[in-house]
Amino acid sequence: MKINVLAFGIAKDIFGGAATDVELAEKATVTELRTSLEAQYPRLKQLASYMVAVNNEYATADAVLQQRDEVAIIPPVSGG
Amino acid sequence: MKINVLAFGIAKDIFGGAATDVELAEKATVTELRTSLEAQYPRLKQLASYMVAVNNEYATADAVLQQRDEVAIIPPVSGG
Amino acid sequence: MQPDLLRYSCQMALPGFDEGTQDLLQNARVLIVGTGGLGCPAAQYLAAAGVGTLGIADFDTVSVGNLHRQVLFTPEEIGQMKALVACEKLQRQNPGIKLVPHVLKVTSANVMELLQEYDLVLDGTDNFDAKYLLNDACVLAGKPLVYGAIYQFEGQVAVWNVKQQGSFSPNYRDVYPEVDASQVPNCTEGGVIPTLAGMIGCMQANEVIKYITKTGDVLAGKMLLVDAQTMLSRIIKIGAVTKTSITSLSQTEEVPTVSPEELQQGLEAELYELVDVRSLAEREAFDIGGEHIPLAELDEEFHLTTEKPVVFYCASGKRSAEAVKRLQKRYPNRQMISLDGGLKAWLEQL
Amino acid sequence: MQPDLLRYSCQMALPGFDEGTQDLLQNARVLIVGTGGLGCPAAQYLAAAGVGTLGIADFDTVSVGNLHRQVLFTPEEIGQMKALVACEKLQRQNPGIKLVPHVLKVTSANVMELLQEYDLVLDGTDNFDAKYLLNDACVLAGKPLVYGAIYQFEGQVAVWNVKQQGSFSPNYRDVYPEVDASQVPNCTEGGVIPTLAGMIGCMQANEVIKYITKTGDVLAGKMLLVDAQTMLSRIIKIGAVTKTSITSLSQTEEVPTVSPEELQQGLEAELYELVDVRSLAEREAFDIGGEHIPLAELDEEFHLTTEKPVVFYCASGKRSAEAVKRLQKRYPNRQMISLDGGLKAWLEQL
Repeated sequence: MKINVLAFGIAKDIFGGAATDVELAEKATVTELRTSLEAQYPRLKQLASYMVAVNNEYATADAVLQQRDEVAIIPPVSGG
Repeated sequence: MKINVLAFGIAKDIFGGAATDVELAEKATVTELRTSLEAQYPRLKQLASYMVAVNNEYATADAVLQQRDEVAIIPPVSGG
Repeated sequence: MQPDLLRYSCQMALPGFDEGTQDLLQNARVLIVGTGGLGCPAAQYLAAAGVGTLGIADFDTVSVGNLHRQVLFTPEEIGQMKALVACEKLQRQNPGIKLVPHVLKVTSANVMELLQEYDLVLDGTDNFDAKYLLNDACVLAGKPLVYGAIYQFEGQVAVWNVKQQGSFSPNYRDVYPEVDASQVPNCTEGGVIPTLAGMIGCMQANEVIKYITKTGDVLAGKMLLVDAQTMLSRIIKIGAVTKTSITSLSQTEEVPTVSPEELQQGLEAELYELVDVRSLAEREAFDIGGEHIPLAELDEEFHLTTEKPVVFYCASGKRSAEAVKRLQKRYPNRQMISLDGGLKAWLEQL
Repeated sequence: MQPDLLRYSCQMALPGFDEGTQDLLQNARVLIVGTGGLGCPAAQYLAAAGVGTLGIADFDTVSVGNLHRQVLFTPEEIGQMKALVACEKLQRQNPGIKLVPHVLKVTSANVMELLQEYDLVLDGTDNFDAKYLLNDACVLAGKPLVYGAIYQFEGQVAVWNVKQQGSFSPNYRDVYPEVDASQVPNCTEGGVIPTLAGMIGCMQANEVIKYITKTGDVLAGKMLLVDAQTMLSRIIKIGAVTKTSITSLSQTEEVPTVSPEELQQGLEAELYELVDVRSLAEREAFDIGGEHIPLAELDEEFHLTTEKPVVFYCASGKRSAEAVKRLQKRYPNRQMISLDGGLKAWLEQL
């Protein structure tokens, strides 16, 4: 299945846009999404941590994704 | 059909809460919604004008309501 | 880098921003009407960001009840003209911009001339008469109006009358053709959380910067609603093009007023009849005498039984002004007067 | 009404607010760490609303690059201690509250003692080390932390570590267990729109007021995201209870620094080696000499070929501090130094 992933903060720079598509197997988990994204965008892994939100909820590593989920990558932000 | 109507601003005071239910005929228009609400809550009519938003969009007088629409009453606000 | 650009380096580093963007801000002329809860933060951020010409229109003086949300002012400045205090502080904050105080009440008689000097207006007013006046004047002048309004925990933001492909985006009258002001409490009566004023004022300044720098999506044809209790917000789509036709300004109605001091002296000399138009709950908490007729019951309950001028009072002077307007129509040859600033001013000044 | 309550009458008129609510605010002790883009507006509104004790912790001085978004400061105050300037102005804004300046860098050595005097902390810091330190310290002290962070046009707000039914709501490490600070640009590098700082700072103050007065829904177990370009926002649910276990503070790493003036003199006397760790684009725009190795390539490309101390520089001093931390581990017996404040400070001070 193809998942559309929304980018926030520095993830916009990393993806080169406000969203990106990821091709995943059916019933893929958030961990598999992270692995796939990090393979495509190595800078994402270098952040050390970033939040994955699914339908506006923090998604744990083993959460299973559905085709129609709204997935957002929300990296940390430090400015003040 | 029963429509759940969300209240903003002074409409919360007028409805006595953050939402109210209105019983309308199938395919009722926004004008019919206004008439019904104003019969139930005369103070609403005294405002002279208030916005009805359906699914986060300004609804004109002749717009037809559906059972599952999200309807909001947004009165004017003057503070600064 | 030049010292004046060093000040702006953290905003010039933004994607879509550069020295040219800063020039757009420096060349912009923005009029802020009202330096209350919305105007104070909006003015601070527009001055900070380097808007080259900032006009500040306000005829009012600083009062103690302003200080919980109007962060430009201190207790030392109570009684001073807000527009002058604001301009002096903003000038110190950014000596590289031009501040223009307008110590006047914006009315149908002066608004068109005032707007000539500016590219865009920010609505920091706190009453419907002023909001409609600014709206209609901006439509007539073809200039955008960055609107904001607050009540208790809820705020609204929009940018009215933006020229897009030869037509204009909706304005305030597309959403609210007219309002009975007496039916909607203001901040004095219903209260307002100060931080909401800060948020909405900053959002208005943000729309101004987006409009001037041609970055981001301006809230044209849309209205943002913000709830400070839940921090939920929503954007209501209004439409692409205005459906209103505004061809002239409504004349600003003059309401005769009396100051608390004049009223006190007048009552001692038995010169006035007095009517309290507040609610029963307000009446029971505190009053300065007179007959009690809530504004909503005025049309039925008020009967003129005296030759003396009648002074109406409420908490802020807003409902009493509305009472005067209504009774002037009913009794065109008799003197109807509003207590200026209401009981708030009475308690502060006496 | 007493004159001190008259100041707050427009917020005491709010539903759910009264004199008792105002007492809660008057008795509250809030520590604001960092008086930058977030701390300035937050402090203004908490002072205005009558928070009785406001601590202001900042070790930094006002610089010209602050002024586009840090609205408490004017060019006349460049070089003065932010905490002192802020306290003086806030005291004038509200003489009825107690202002406590803390002119110090908050570190693992002093944070626990500092927190003892306060009920709640507002995070106005601008770097990850400080954000993790405040988070961990608040968890250890069992006190809530009102978090805010901004970058370019986007902001985040949350309230961490709120005690609810015997357990604590999530904290920063629930969302971001750790961060490689060198991979996330700060406001100096990526820019920030000043009005966003105002909005987020006001939202933080708003959460503080809601928490203290027990009104509204505090953003506990949630994180608010705000986009100033579109004004779309969303609230992400994090969960009800923290899943982290924080038992001690990470030691604050000391990074040796050199001021621009010392560096200039040292370079003339050939005392230092110099390394620029910025990007190629930044290097091409302007440099002060030295070898060029972008931070991301430091681990592979940096080879020590000198006996002299090595000074690293970047735009703000942030990436160069990160470079020093990394190379101190690789060369524990050699002197690695960061240019304090980066090229920004160099250009401002020389």
